[in-house]
Formats: sequence, C-alpha cells, structure tokens
Amino acid sequence: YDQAAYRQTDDEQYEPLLAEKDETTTEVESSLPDELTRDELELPSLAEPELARHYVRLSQQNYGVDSGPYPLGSCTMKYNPRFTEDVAALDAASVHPDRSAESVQGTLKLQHDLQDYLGRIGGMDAVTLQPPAGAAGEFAGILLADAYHEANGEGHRDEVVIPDAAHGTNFASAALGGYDVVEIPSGDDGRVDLDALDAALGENTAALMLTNPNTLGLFERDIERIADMVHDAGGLLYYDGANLNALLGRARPGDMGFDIMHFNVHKTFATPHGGGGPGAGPVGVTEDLADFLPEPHVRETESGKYERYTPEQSVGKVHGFAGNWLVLIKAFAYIDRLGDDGLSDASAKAVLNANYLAEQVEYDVPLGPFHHEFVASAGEQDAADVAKRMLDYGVHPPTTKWPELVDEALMTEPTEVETKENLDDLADAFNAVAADDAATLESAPNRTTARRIDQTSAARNPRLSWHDLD
Amino acid sequence: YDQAAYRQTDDEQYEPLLAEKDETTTEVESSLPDELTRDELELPSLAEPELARHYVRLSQQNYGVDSGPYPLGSCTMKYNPRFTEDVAALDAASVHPDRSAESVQGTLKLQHDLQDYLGRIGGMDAVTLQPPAGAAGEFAGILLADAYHEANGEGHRDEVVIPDAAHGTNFASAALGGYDVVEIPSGDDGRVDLDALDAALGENTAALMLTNPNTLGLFERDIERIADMVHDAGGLLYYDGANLNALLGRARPGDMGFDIMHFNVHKTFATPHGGGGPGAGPVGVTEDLADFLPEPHVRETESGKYERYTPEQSVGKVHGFAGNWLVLIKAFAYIDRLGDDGLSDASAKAVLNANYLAEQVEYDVPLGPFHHEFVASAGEQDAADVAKRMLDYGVHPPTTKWPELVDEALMTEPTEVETKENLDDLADAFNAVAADDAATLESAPNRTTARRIDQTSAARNPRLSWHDLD
Amino acid sequence: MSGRERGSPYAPHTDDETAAMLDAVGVDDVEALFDIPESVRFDDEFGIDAKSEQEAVVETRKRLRRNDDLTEFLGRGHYEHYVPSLVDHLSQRSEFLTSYTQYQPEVTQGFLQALFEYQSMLVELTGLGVANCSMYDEATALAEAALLAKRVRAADGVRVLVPEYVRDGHVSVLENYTNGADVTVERYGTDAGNVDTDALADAIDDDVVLVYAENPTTTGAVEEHLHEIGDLADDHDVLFCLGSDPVAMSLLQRPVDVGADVVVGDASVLGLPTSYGMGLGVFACREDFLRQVPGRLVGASEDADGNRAYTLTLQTREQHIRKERATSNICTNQAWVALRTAIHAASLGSEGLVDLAERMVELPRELAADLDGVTGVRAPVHDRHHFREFLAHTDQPAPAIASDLEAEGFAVHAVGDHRLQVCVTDANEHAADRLVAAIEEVTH
Amino acid sequence: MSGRERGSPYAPHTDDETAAMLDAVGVDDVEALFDIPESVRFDDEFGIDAKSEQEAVVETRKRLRRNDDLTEFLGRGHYEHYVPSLVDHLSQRSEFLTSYTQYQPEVTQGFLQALFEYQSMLVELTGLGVANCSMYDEATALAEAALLAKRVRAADGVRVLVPEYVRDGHVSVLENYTNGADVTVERYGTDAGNVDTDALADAIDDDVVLVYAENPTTTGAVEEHLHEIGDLADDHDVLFCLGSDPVAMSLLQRPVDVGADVVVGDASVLGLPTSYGMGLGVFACREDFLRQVPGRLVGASEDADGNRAYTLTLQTREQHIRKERATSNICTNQAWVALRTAIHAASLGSEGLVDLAERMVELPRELAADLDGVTGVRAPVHDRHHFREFLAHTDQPAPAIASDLEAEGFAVHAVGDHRLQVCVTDANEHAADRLVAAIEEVTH
Repeated sequence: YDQAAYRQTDDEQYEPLLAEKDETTTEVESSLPDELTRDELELPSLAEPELARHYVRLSQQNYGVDSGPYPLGSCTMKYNPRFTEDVAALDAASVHPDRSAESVQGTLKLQHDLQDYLGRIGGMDAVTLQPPAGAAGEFAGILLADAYHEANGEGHRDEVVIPDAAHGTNFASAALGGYDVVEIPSGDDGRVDLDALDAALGENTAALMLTNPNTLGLFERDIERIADMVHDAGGLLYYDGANLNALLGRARPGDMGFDIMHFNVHKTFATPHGGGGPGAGPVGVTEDLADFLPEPHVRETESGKYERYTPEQSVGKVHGFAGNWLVLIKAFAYIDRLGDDGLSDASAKAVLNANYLAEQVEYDVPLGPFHHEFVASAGEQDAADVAKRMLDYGVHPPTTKWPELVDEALMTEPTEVETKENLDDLADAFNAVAADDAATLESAPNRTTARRIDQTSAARNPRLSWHDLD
Repeated sequence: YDQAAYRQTDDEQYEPLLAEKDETTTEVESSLPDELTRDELELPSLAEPELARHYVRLSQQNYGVDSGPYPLGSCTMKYNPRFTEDVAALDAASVHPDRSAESVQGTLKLQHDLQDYLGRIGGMDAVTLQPPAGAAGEFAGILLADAYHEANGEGHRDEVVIPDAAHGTNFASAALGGYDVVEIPSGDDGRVDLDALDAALGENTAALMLTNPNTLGLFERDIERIADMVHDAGGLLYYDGANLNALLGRARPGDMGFDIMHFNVHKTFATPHGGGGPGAGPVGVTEDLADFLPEPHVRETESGKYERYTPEQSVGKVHGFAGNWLVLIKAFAYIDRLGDDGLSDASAKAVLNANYLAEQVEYDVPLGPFHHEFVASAGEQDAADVAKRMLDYGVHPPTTKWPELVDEALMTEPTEVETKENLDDLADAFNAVAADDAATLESAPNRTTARRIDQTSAARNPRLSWHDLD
Repeated sequence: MSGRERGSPYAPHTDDETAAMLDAVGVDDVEALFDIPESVRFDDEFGIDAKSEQEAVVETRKRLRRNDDLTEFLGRGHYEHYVPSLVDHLSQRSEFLTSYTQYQPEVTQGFLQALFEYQSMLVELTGLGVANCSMYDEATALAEAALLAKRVRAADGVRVLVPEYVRDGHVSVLENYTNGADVTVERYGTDAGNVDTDALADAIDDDVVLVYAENPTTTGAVEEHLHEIGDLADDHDVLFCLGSDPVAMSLLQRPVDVGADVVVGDASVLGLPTSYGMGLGVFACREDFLRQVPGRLVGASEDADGNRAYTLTLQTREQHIRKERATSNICTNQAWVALRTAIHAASLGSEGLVDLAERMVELPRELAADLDGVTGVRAPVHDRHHFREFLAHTDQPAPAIASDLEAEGFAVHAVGDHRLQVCVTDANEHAADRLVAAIEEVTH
Repeated sequence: MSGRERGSPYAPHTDDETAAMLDAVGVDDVEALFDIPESVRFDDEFGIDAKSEQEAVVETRKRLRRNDDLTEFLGRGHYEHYVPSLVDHLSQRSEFLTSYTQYQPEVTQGFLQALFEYQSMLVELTGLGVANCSMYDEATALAEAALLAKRVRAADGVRVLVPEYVRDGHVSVLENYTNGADVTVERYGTDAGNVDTDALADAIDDDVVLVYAENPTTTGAVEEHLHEIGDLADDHDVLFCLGSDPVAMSLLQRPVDVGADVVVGDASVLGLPTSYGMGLGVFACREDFLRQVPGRLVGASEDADGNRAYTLTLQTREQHIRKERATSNICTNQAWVALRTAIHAASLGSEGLVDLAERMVELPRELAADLDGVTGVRAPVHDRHHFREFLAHTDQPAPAIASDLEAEGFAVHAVGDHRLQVCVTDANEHAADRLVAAIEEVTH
C-alpha cells in the first residue's frame, strides 16, 4: 500500500503511475462523420480526490528552492517571490494576443514599462520581450546580427566566435542561425585569450558571444579591449545574460560595448523555473539594431497611449505570439518591487555569498576572484559522484563537470537568498563528501526518493511513454 | 544539516524552530509617551526565503486528506474541492461586517441562499449561519431551547437528556447553557434504550440531544417514537448534525421530528478542517423556534432586496460578527455544485464505503447495520496501539477507544471519497495490524516523522511556548 | 468519467467498482443499506441543480458581485492589514489545509509545531505564561475568560464588569455564554474614550470575578489607565481581562506589566483579509490558571527516540474527555487561521510588527488632523492617542454623511447621531486623502 | 527586519552576518569583490524606486486594469477552455514551481514522472511513438519539425510547404528558424477552408522535406483531406507534419492513422487560461526519428535498488552536450505548463476530453446557425465541419463591426474586409446569445 506522505519506505515503494490506476478506454462517438473522427481514446480517468493525491505525492518527491539551497552554477536558482504569481494570475492579465491595442492598453503599458526597465538595467536602447527563453533570446540576437550585417551589405559574414567555456546554447543558437562556430580556447586565467580572439576574428566574423562574468565566475577584465577588437573586425558583441545577477547596478552590458544582449528572467529577476520552464529571454540592442527588432514592438504614442508597430527592418517573429507573457509579468513585478536598492543589493549579496562559500569549501578552488559563482575541482573524485553523495547530505549539488577548464568541476552558485548558516551547512556537506571514500561516493545516493538511476540503460533502451512499459 | 524535503534521516533530525533560527529583540520606540508602550519585543525575524522553507517543511511533516485515507470516525474527513477556496478568496467576498445592507447585497443574498439550501436539506423552517463551529451550533441550539421554554413559561426545565454514546460536545454545550445533563445508557443494540429514555424524561426535561445515525453508525429506528416521547414530556428534540452525511436525500431531521439541529459544514459540505478549524455550525429550527434565532438574521424583502433584521424574540448573538463567513461561502459553493444528485450520491457512496470496509476488516465488528461508519473492536489489543501501528502502514487510523460501548473501539468512517482500491488497502492495513504482536504494537510507530510521543510527560511538565524550552 | 454514474464528482466509484462492492456487502442496491423506516424516508428533492465546477464558480461569483466596491474605513473590532502573498500560498498547502485536529501527533508534527509557534508568539506579546491555540473570536474568548474567572473564583451569582465602549454584540455573546453560569454582566462608565476609573471603583466589589478593558478601545483610543484598572482588580481579588490584538500588543503596554490576568482579542488582524467578521480568538492567561484554560493547547514533548516532538496536551480539560465538566465546549477551533497569523507575524518579525503598529498610531493622527480641517467636522472627539481609528464629530447628521459617502465609494461608521468612526491602516491609507475630500464634498 | 540593511527583501543577511562573511572573505566592503574596471563601472541609478510588496502588487494591478473587460470570441491559434481550480492549486506547489530542470533525477522523481505522463498522453493522442516534454509553442515546434525533416532527409536547399491558412506570424517564425538551414518556406493553396490537394500535388516535389497541414485549421475547419495529404507526402518521401491540439486530437482523426510523421501544436489549450499567446509546443514524431528529436525527453529506467525511476534521457542530442551539432538550441522549455496540461487532461480523462471536443464541434455549429440568421451575415463561410471557430461573411466592413463590438463588450477577429472569425468554447458559450444580439445591433 502506498505509504503516507510523510515518509518513504524501502519495501513498499509507492509507484503512482496514472495509467496503472484507472485507465479507461472511451469509444469516440460524435456528430461528425465517422471518417473524420478517431475510434477510441485511452487515458487515465481519475476522480478529483485521487488526482489531487497523485500530484501532491509527486510534488513531495521533488526538490525545489523552497526545499533548500539549490546552488546550481549558471542556473541562478533563487527564491521566487509569491506575490508575482498573484499578479500574473489576475483576471486582467488574461487576454488574447489578437486583442486590439485600444482594448489592452494595460498589457501594452506593462510591456512598454518592462522594455524600459530592462533597457535601463542593461544599458540598452531597445528591448524586445518576444523570445520565450534565454536560448530563444540568443537565437533572436543572432537573427538581429544577421539582419544587421545583411542590411549593411555584409551578408558574407558567416562566423560566430564563442569561447570554449560558453554555454552550449551559444553554439547551438549560432548554428541554428546558419553560422559557423569558431570556438576559441580560454586563457590560463580562465578568461578570453586575446591572442586566440585576435586570430579568430576576421572579415567573416559576424559576432562574438560572451558571458560576463563568465561561467567560471570571472569578470572579463579586458572587456573594453575585446569590444574594440570585435568592432574593429566589423563584428557585433553579444552578451549572454545568464550571469547578469552578478553585475546589477555595478556594470551594464551596454556600457561595456555590447551591441546585443539577452536577459534570463528567471536567473536575474527571480521568476520560477518551474522544473524546466517557461522562461523568457528578452533581447536588448543598441540604437543601431533597434530597427530590426521582432514585430510587433510596443511604443508609447505622443498622446500617452500605447501601440504596437513593426520596426522598419524587423526580422519578423521568433514566437507565434508575444512570448511567455505571464512570466514577463512576474519579472516586471520583481524589478518594480526591488528597485535600484534591491537589485543592487541582490548582486552584492550574491557575490558575497559565492565568495564566502568558496572560502569555506575544502576542495581546490582555482582561479578567481569570483563574482556570483565559483568552480571548485573535485580533484581525484568524480564530480558526478560528488553530486550524488551531496544529495545524501540533504542539499542540492552544484553543476558538475563543466566548464571543462577545471578538472571534475563543481560549478557553484549559491545566489543571494542563502543565509550564512545555510552556506556553512552547504560547506559542511561539500567537505564531508570530500572526505568520503570512492566506494561511498559510487554507491550514493542512499537517502533519496530513488537511488542512483541507470542513465545508460535509459538511453540504450528508451521507454518514453506508458506504451513502452511492460 | 537539515535534510532535504524528500527524506527524513534518523541521525540528522531537522528541528526547525522559528525561535532558534534568527531571534531578534527590537527595542520599541514610538511617538507615543513611553509609559504607554512596551519596552521591547522578541520574535523571530526571517527573510522570506527561509520563512517559505520553514513552512513548506512543516507542511511536509503533516498528513492531510490529500495525503491519503483519513477514516476518523465521526470526523468525516472528505476531499475538499479546491474551487471553493477560489470563490472564498474573491475580492468581492472580502467585506467588513459593519457594511450597510444596501452595499453588501451580494453577501446578504449568499447568506440568504445558504440559509435556504440548508433549510431544504435539513427539513427546517429557518436557519442561522452565525455559530462558528459545530459545538457552537449545539450551544446556540441549547440557547434557543432555553429561550423557547422561558417564553412559554416553562423556565423551570433545567435538564438535557443525552445518550451515553453522544459526542462530548453535547454534554459540554448543555452544561455551558446552564443545564444539568441526564445521561442515558444505550441499549444492547447500540441505540437509544426507550425505557431508559422514558425514565429520564420528565417535567424538567428541556431537550433530548441525539445524533442520528448515532456514533456507532446505527440509525435510530425508533426516532418517531422517541420524538413523540420527548414532545409529550414537553421537551424539544435536538439533532446533532455530525453524521448528516449519511442521510442526504434519504431522510431529513425536520421530517423525523427534530425541532433544532446543527450542521457541521466540514463534515457534510466538504469545507476543509484546516488542522482544527475554522468550521461553521449553522443551526436550523422549526417554525416555532424561528423567532428566537440570533441577530442579525437575513431575509429577502418583497422588492427582491436582502435585509438584516432582529427576530422578534432573538437570543442575541453567539459570535461577535457573522460567524466564519469565508467557510460558509465554501459550503454554499459545494452544495450548489453537487445539487440533489451529487448530495444524494455522496451519502450513497459514503454508506457503501463504510459497509464495504466493515466487510473486509477482520477485527470483530459488532452491531449494525451501519450507515456511514462502523465501530470495530480491537479485542485484546489496545486500540490506541493499533492506531499507532496503522501509521506504519501509511494510513491514518480511525478514531479510537470511543464510543465506550465497544471494547477498544476502532470507529471508522471512510467517507465517499475513497476508491475500492483504497478501501482494500485500508483493510489490509487493519488486518496486518490485527496479526501483529503486542510488542510490535507498543513500539509503533516506526516510520513516521516522530516516533511514539510521550503524552504523559507533556501533560505533567507542560512546555507550551518557546519560553518553556531549554 | 467513463463508467462513472452521475453523482458526486468527488466520489470516485466506477460502475464496476460499485457493483463489486455491493456484491461484497451482499445487497443489490445501495438503498438497501439505508436502515431508515419508510415513514421518515425523504422522497422529495431539495430542488438544487447539480452544476459543473465552472458553473458553480460563476453562480457564487455572480452573487458576490452584487456587493458594492467600496473603500472601507471600517474597524470597531474587525480590521484589515495587508496580508503578504506568502500567507496564502503556504496556508493553502494541502497538508495544512486538508488535515484534521492533531489526534495522531506522530503524523501531524508540522501543524503542531506551527501552533506551538503561534502560542509562543502570543506568550511573548502578552507576557502571560499560557496561550491556547485559538478560540473563535474576541467575543467568545471574552466569554470564556469570564467563565474561567468564575471557575477560578468558584463563586455563585457573580458579576462581570465591561466598559461602555464594548460593542453591544460582544456583550450579547458574553451574556449568552455566561448566563448558564449565573454570571451577570454589567457595564461601567467611560470618560473621554477611556475607562472612567472612578466609575469602575464604584462598580467593583467582591462579587465581581472579572473586569474587562480594551487597549486600544473599540473606538480607537489608547487606554491610559491600565495600571489603575489592574490595581483596582487586585484590590478586590478580581481577574483583569484585557482585550487587544497582536499588532497593538507589539507596541502598547505589555499586558502582563499592567496586571492583566487574561488577554483576549482578535489575532486575525494578522493573516486574514476583511472577512465579514471571521476572527481568531486570542486566549492567554497566567500560568496558574493552566488547568482551567479553555480550548486546545500544544505542548512540547519527546518521542521514543528522545527527539523533540509536539502534541496536544492537557486534554483532560476538554469536552471529549471531561464532557459536561470540561473547561469549554469548544472542539473545532480556528487552527488554520492561527497558522496564517503565525506566518504573517513571522514574516514581519519583531521590527516589522513594531513598525506596523507605530504606523497605526501615526495614520489616525494624521487623518484626524486632516478631517479636523474640514468645516463642520471636529476630530478626534477625544483628546487621546489613537490606534487605527478615532471618532469624529460632525455638525450634520452622521448617518446621512455615511450614506452619502457610500455613493462616493467609501464606507465609514456612523456612531450615534453626530459621530463618525474612521479606521485607517496600511490597507486603506492610500485612499485617506480621497476620503477627506469626499467628506468635504458631502458636508457642503 | 531587525539588523538587516535596506536592500533586497529576499537576501536574508543581517548586518552582523554580512560583517562576519566579509571578514571571512577578507574584504572590508562587498564592493571590493567586484573585479570590474573603473572605466566600465556603472555609477548611476536605474531610476526605479524600491517598493513594498503591497505597493508592487498595486503598481502591476493598476497597469493591467487599463485593459478593457471584453468577452473574447477569439481563437486563431490561441484558445481558452475552463481550467479546473485544482490545476492552479497543484501546479503552484512549491516543489513543482521552484525546481529546476531535472539534472539530479534522484531528487526530482515527482516532476520527471509528471512529464513522463505528459509525454504518454501525447503519444496516446497522436498515436506516434515519441513525444518530447515540450517546445515553446506551436510556431517554434513547427520550425523544429522542418529542421528535423531537413536532418532526416539530409538534403541541401530544400522546401517546406505550408497551407495558406496558417497565421503569417507562424510562417515568419518558421522562416526565421529555418533560413539558417537553407530551407525555403512556400505556401500552397486552400479550397473552401481546407487544403487544396491539387495545389499541393502541383507544389510537392522531391526537394520538399516537409508538408504541413492543420486539423482543425487556423480558421476552424475540420480538415477532410488528411489521408490524401499523407499519401502525397509518402509518394514523394516527404514528411507530413500535422498541426493540432490535445482537445482536437481526442476526437478528430488520429494523426498516425492519416500518415502524420510529426505532430505539432499548442497543448496549453488545456492547463492555461488565455495568456496573451503563451503556449506549450507539442512535438511528437515517429519513433525512428528518435535520435533527431529536438528538446527534452524523459525516460523510464531503474535505480540501484531495481525500482522504476525516471530520468532525462538521450541528452546527447542536446545543446549542453552536443553544442553546435545539437538537434536544437532549446534549454529551458515549458515544463511547468506541461505539468498543468497533464493535470487538466487527467482531470478530464478520456471521456471528459472526448465530451469537451464534441462540444467544440457543436458550439460553433450552433453559433454559426444563429449568426446566419442575422441579416447581412452569412455563416459559416465554408461548408465544412468546424471546431471551436468559423468564418462569417459580413456585408458591412468587418473591421468596423469588430470595432463596434468592442464598444459592446465583445472581441472578435476581423479577417479581411468582410469576414469575422468567431471562436466559441466552454469558456465563452454563456455569452454566445449576447454576441449574436450585439452583432445584430451593430449591423443595423
């Protein structure tokens, strides 16, 4: 019998598969001609009490930020203020995208004001809210760069330069845009190697995609020089906003020479990641690129009304409608609540937390100085095993084995929401695992809902739906 | 370090006491004169992320209906439809009780319509919504009886007759009203012993309080005879609504001869019990008693408006304002959703479930036939131990050791919301425990958040706040 | 749902399951299980149509929408403060919302601890040794205080004294609850919005078991004579019961310091929005009354492993064990509201609470000054400090002004013929200027 | 909060803690940790005032309240069905809402299982072997389908054919996503609201990698030529991609039965209210394309104890491993919407879904008939079966009618000069009669 919520047992594993509970086949009958309808449909059919229990139980088998620290480097898992859920759920927020501009002045104003806020925060002249996620923002940015070069008669530029430590999405987004990727190795200090960059840049360079601070938590101190080099080569400088939480109120991509940037609203503006999304990836650009933004864009008219319009050389659309609008409402509400003081303090505390934790961790922590995250090295231990063992200590582990610059990387980002006590406890977990032997690590985890899961057989023998189960 | 949400460990017990986390003392400064203010205040002060984690964790250490079966006899723990939460949370529901009647016609109409629905369901002529819980409803009923007798020059009636198997609240409510309680023993068949009743009734009888079906799940078949006896003695017949879920659409207290009744909205109309309340205990009465109802009462005017008024011989008030109004909204929405079909089916399935489960349980189940609940006997086992051991099987146990008519009583009420599969599993748990030895029972539970808790020392050395802890 | 007959949407039985269960029980029809004499069988209908969830939402919403959308400046015992969003989100979690009273503490540690923390906050706020984990509301808590006083004093035919400013409704509840115990409730005089200590001295005597006062009072004055009341009560061996609330207590004189033996009040001022008067009765008292306390108490204990654990305790006071000799008939209380209040209080913390309370002193001061500037209005009526609310004198009839203000979108109390009572908190302060303008408008 | 400097309300540091941490790190001031050259230091302000939660709620609410409260009869790719309350309550649970992508499956079994169940439902609905656990929306899913087709066919300079009824915006997304892969998007003709199979036969050739059609179409017609389209595609070794949604698929021809190789669409029709176009991209395809599937896949496996467990699988397709050779650049997807959709679908069950879908056939039939009775209106324009929506011809200019209807409280699409498109579901059917009356009113 399924164990009550408060405790898992080993011998009576709860296996609540919807399909196994009360599957029913419905013969389809319709006023439509038979040939236009299917014959039957077989989906589970649960009464509401069982449905509620099913999902309550599933939720209890899931770890979220509300469960404890979630120091996944580059993922910036911070607390999600709940009042933003309430405003996104307001009836007035629920409108159809084809509504006339006159009838949704509220939505347009909110879009406009968020565009404005993000422009100020990023130091950008114009911002589109349409991309539905960070990677979609990257792709939109590449599209914009492409259109820009094309409009300038530089359509031959077909290369995007990306440092090796960059997020995988950078590579994939550039490729999706039809560009060849020129990967450059990082320097010994973990930053862009200017010589390598110089060698990579050329007349075919469309853009350099850069994360700053980078995925090692290091600020690219040569950013102005980098910008000059890219611009001198005729390329554009793209800012990956994944680590913007480290810079709020201290530096702005626009001021550093970036031409295009995306924001990750969950990382910087605390919208929930929801187990994988929805996110939103607004893209900011300098004035030179503003005419290429996706349509419809929103602007204020002289009469104080808001209107949709198509920028003169718009690339068209990157999402069927207006992106993940409900998520953007939450981002607006967060920014509006924190204001200058709060945003600036969030960065300060995020950086302080990362540096403090780096001090407490006994694993080797090469490079530095760090901003919002640091990458420790598990050394002789397997970083993936370290992660599994940390689960036994009740915390979520860091991102592992990436970036590859650091052996057996433990990429750790506590964010500003953790207390000193939490960081001390987290460090204790790191340090306890550091002292564990290999056998212990390999057999971990032991205290989780599931023990170590066989990834290999999952991929070798894919079972991707109920239909594939015995 | 506190273990993550998904699992408890034995050696690293999470002890999240707010006061131990981040207690702060605030020196009180004010624009008021010093002598009118306190000096300091010392309460925990947590930032929102930690606060969220604290309560999320506490919730995960709690069992609710959404966690699984909750067959507490006489408590009727059924599924709480969530849409009722939404309507109770509507902005329009949030009004002050001193608002003019003209400005809260919506609230008054809802009050009126709920009064009407309850009247129809109970077969009563008038209903007050003011009592904030079932026991408060009982007390209000006693007040009404008192006022009625007083008005009829029968103020000498100072006894309330109550069967021994009745809820403790009946006795306490009668006592609170200033009445002497005359307890009568149940017959061998678990029902009212008519001879004992006859002996108890007399010129001092103000009322008989009766639960029907009674706490053994048995319908008082002689209800008409009982009503006649009570009325002949000049007393009133009071219906305890705790078990009304067994009769919906099949029989109504008013039709059986009851003069006064209360409803338990959580038991019959699925409002959440919320870990102990708030409840609501509307009281219905026959026409003869309607003039005594608490004020303000609500009625529809000839113009279709709704107004508050004071019934001619009103007993006054039993709650400072209008009772637990938000709870009553949920009850209204539930009744309105189910309608005749749903309410009647709820009773049918509640009774079917109880009878089915009684069949599957191997403990002795004396008496019968049962309606919504049955009382098994743990026999040689200690019923309280049985309950603790059932926790190990992942289910919530029944009510134990009551009513005392049955040795080591296991008073079991599955309600209509359980599936056959759940009932089978529940029966398995009962039967597994029935086969366990005494030592196993005494050492249970072993799989819960806390193991067996020492009640004696808790009462002998009361520690009732942080201030009492070491 | 397939194979499921029309009926309760929350009864999960498929037709097949129903049939199998009937078979197991040995009847053909579920009706056979109802052991009800034909003569009392109900064979009619209630006349209530079953609805979809969507329809049921619409039906309730349609009714509630008939309420006018007024900005309320109402108080007099029921108050609104901004409730943080987190209170809703956390209290709505299934495990809290759908649980019963904690009869099995081993699986309800979460709620027990939350209630223990609620009790602890009340102990800190009142300075008294014991707080229970809720009564229904302030009125019933006051009634329970009177009954406790009577039990403690073990006297016959006794009196309880309450000041004139207490709401009539609350006094009615008090009388109803105490009549059965032969307690008489008497009012004593007030002076300029506070207790008249001379009147109290005249009224008090050895047959009094309880004297009640409020801080702030129902009309919003900060009570300046608490020490004197406490002393008078002491002189006559009378219990002093103080009515207050958690926000007020975080700033005003600590009840224990003025000699209060019992504190009652409404704690839902934290945690609940305006709710047509739904409350959370505070009940705290001196530790030596412990065995006489009404309602539920959560205590700390240990489990079999020696770990701290919580449990309902001292249950022998309660109706389900002691029956007619219980300290109260209360069973279901307001636990979930107490949870919400605890979350709200914890989210404010000491400093947040004190800050909020201080605003409750400043806001009425400012609003009264603004209203005093309106011709034909004098505010506040009493030369006192105020908390959240105050009385204003109007040259014109107050009921007419209140009625005119409704047309302008505001709700205020008319108290008597020429007094308005105005309550201002963080929930409505944004509209205070508009209220002043509206009052100016409707009085000219 | 006491001892906490002004700053982020979600950073928990007390002043003492901050000092201790700075000390441990070895700096005096947190600014010393920012390794940023002076020349790019930002020393201005954003000009955004910090606000209390209450104020922030009010600010956002104030903006949104500028929206007119219209009853929408809008569709064209974004639809509303009544979302059961439970969907909100369950999906808002902390553990779901605040979690990340399931990189550590041992502590995220709950979400993984929910996504597995979502995939399973899509497999059942489409009849195809594989469904991923979400794309952004229908438009981007269609684009990914085209890219998959290109990969599968491994061809250069290829064409994708989409019917004329597809939204321009969707085609723009498709073009933007596929330009980089040298894919050309071409429109092919339609006939009376369905695909013109002759036009398609003319357009299709061996350089085509994908042909797209919808059922129902963007203008609401049930597509009657799916088998022919599938056959045409087969004849030329072209992939057939069908656009649909879970409600439509529960009733209309099963995609696999008409030869669909890929199904895209928007599944947020279950689970989300109208959300200004926020979606949930369906992506399902034949099992033999498994290694070419874009996006995330959840698979069943076993843990070390041999118990069933779930995990993200086949990740070598993804950008974080394969980088520029990945099957897609997608990282964050729409997992939480998929959770909501799964809850909504499970709460309806097979029969509930089929019932809902059948109403989506009946409601537009009835509404079209009613509108056809209005002088100057002819509906539906196409003699087809419809699903949720249909086109109506208007003698008067449609944009003016739509504009006038707004003043009456209704939103409908004007499509071209003399056509309205009207969408009716369980969410707005209660107002259908009023819409007819309003159209009668504004056209006379």
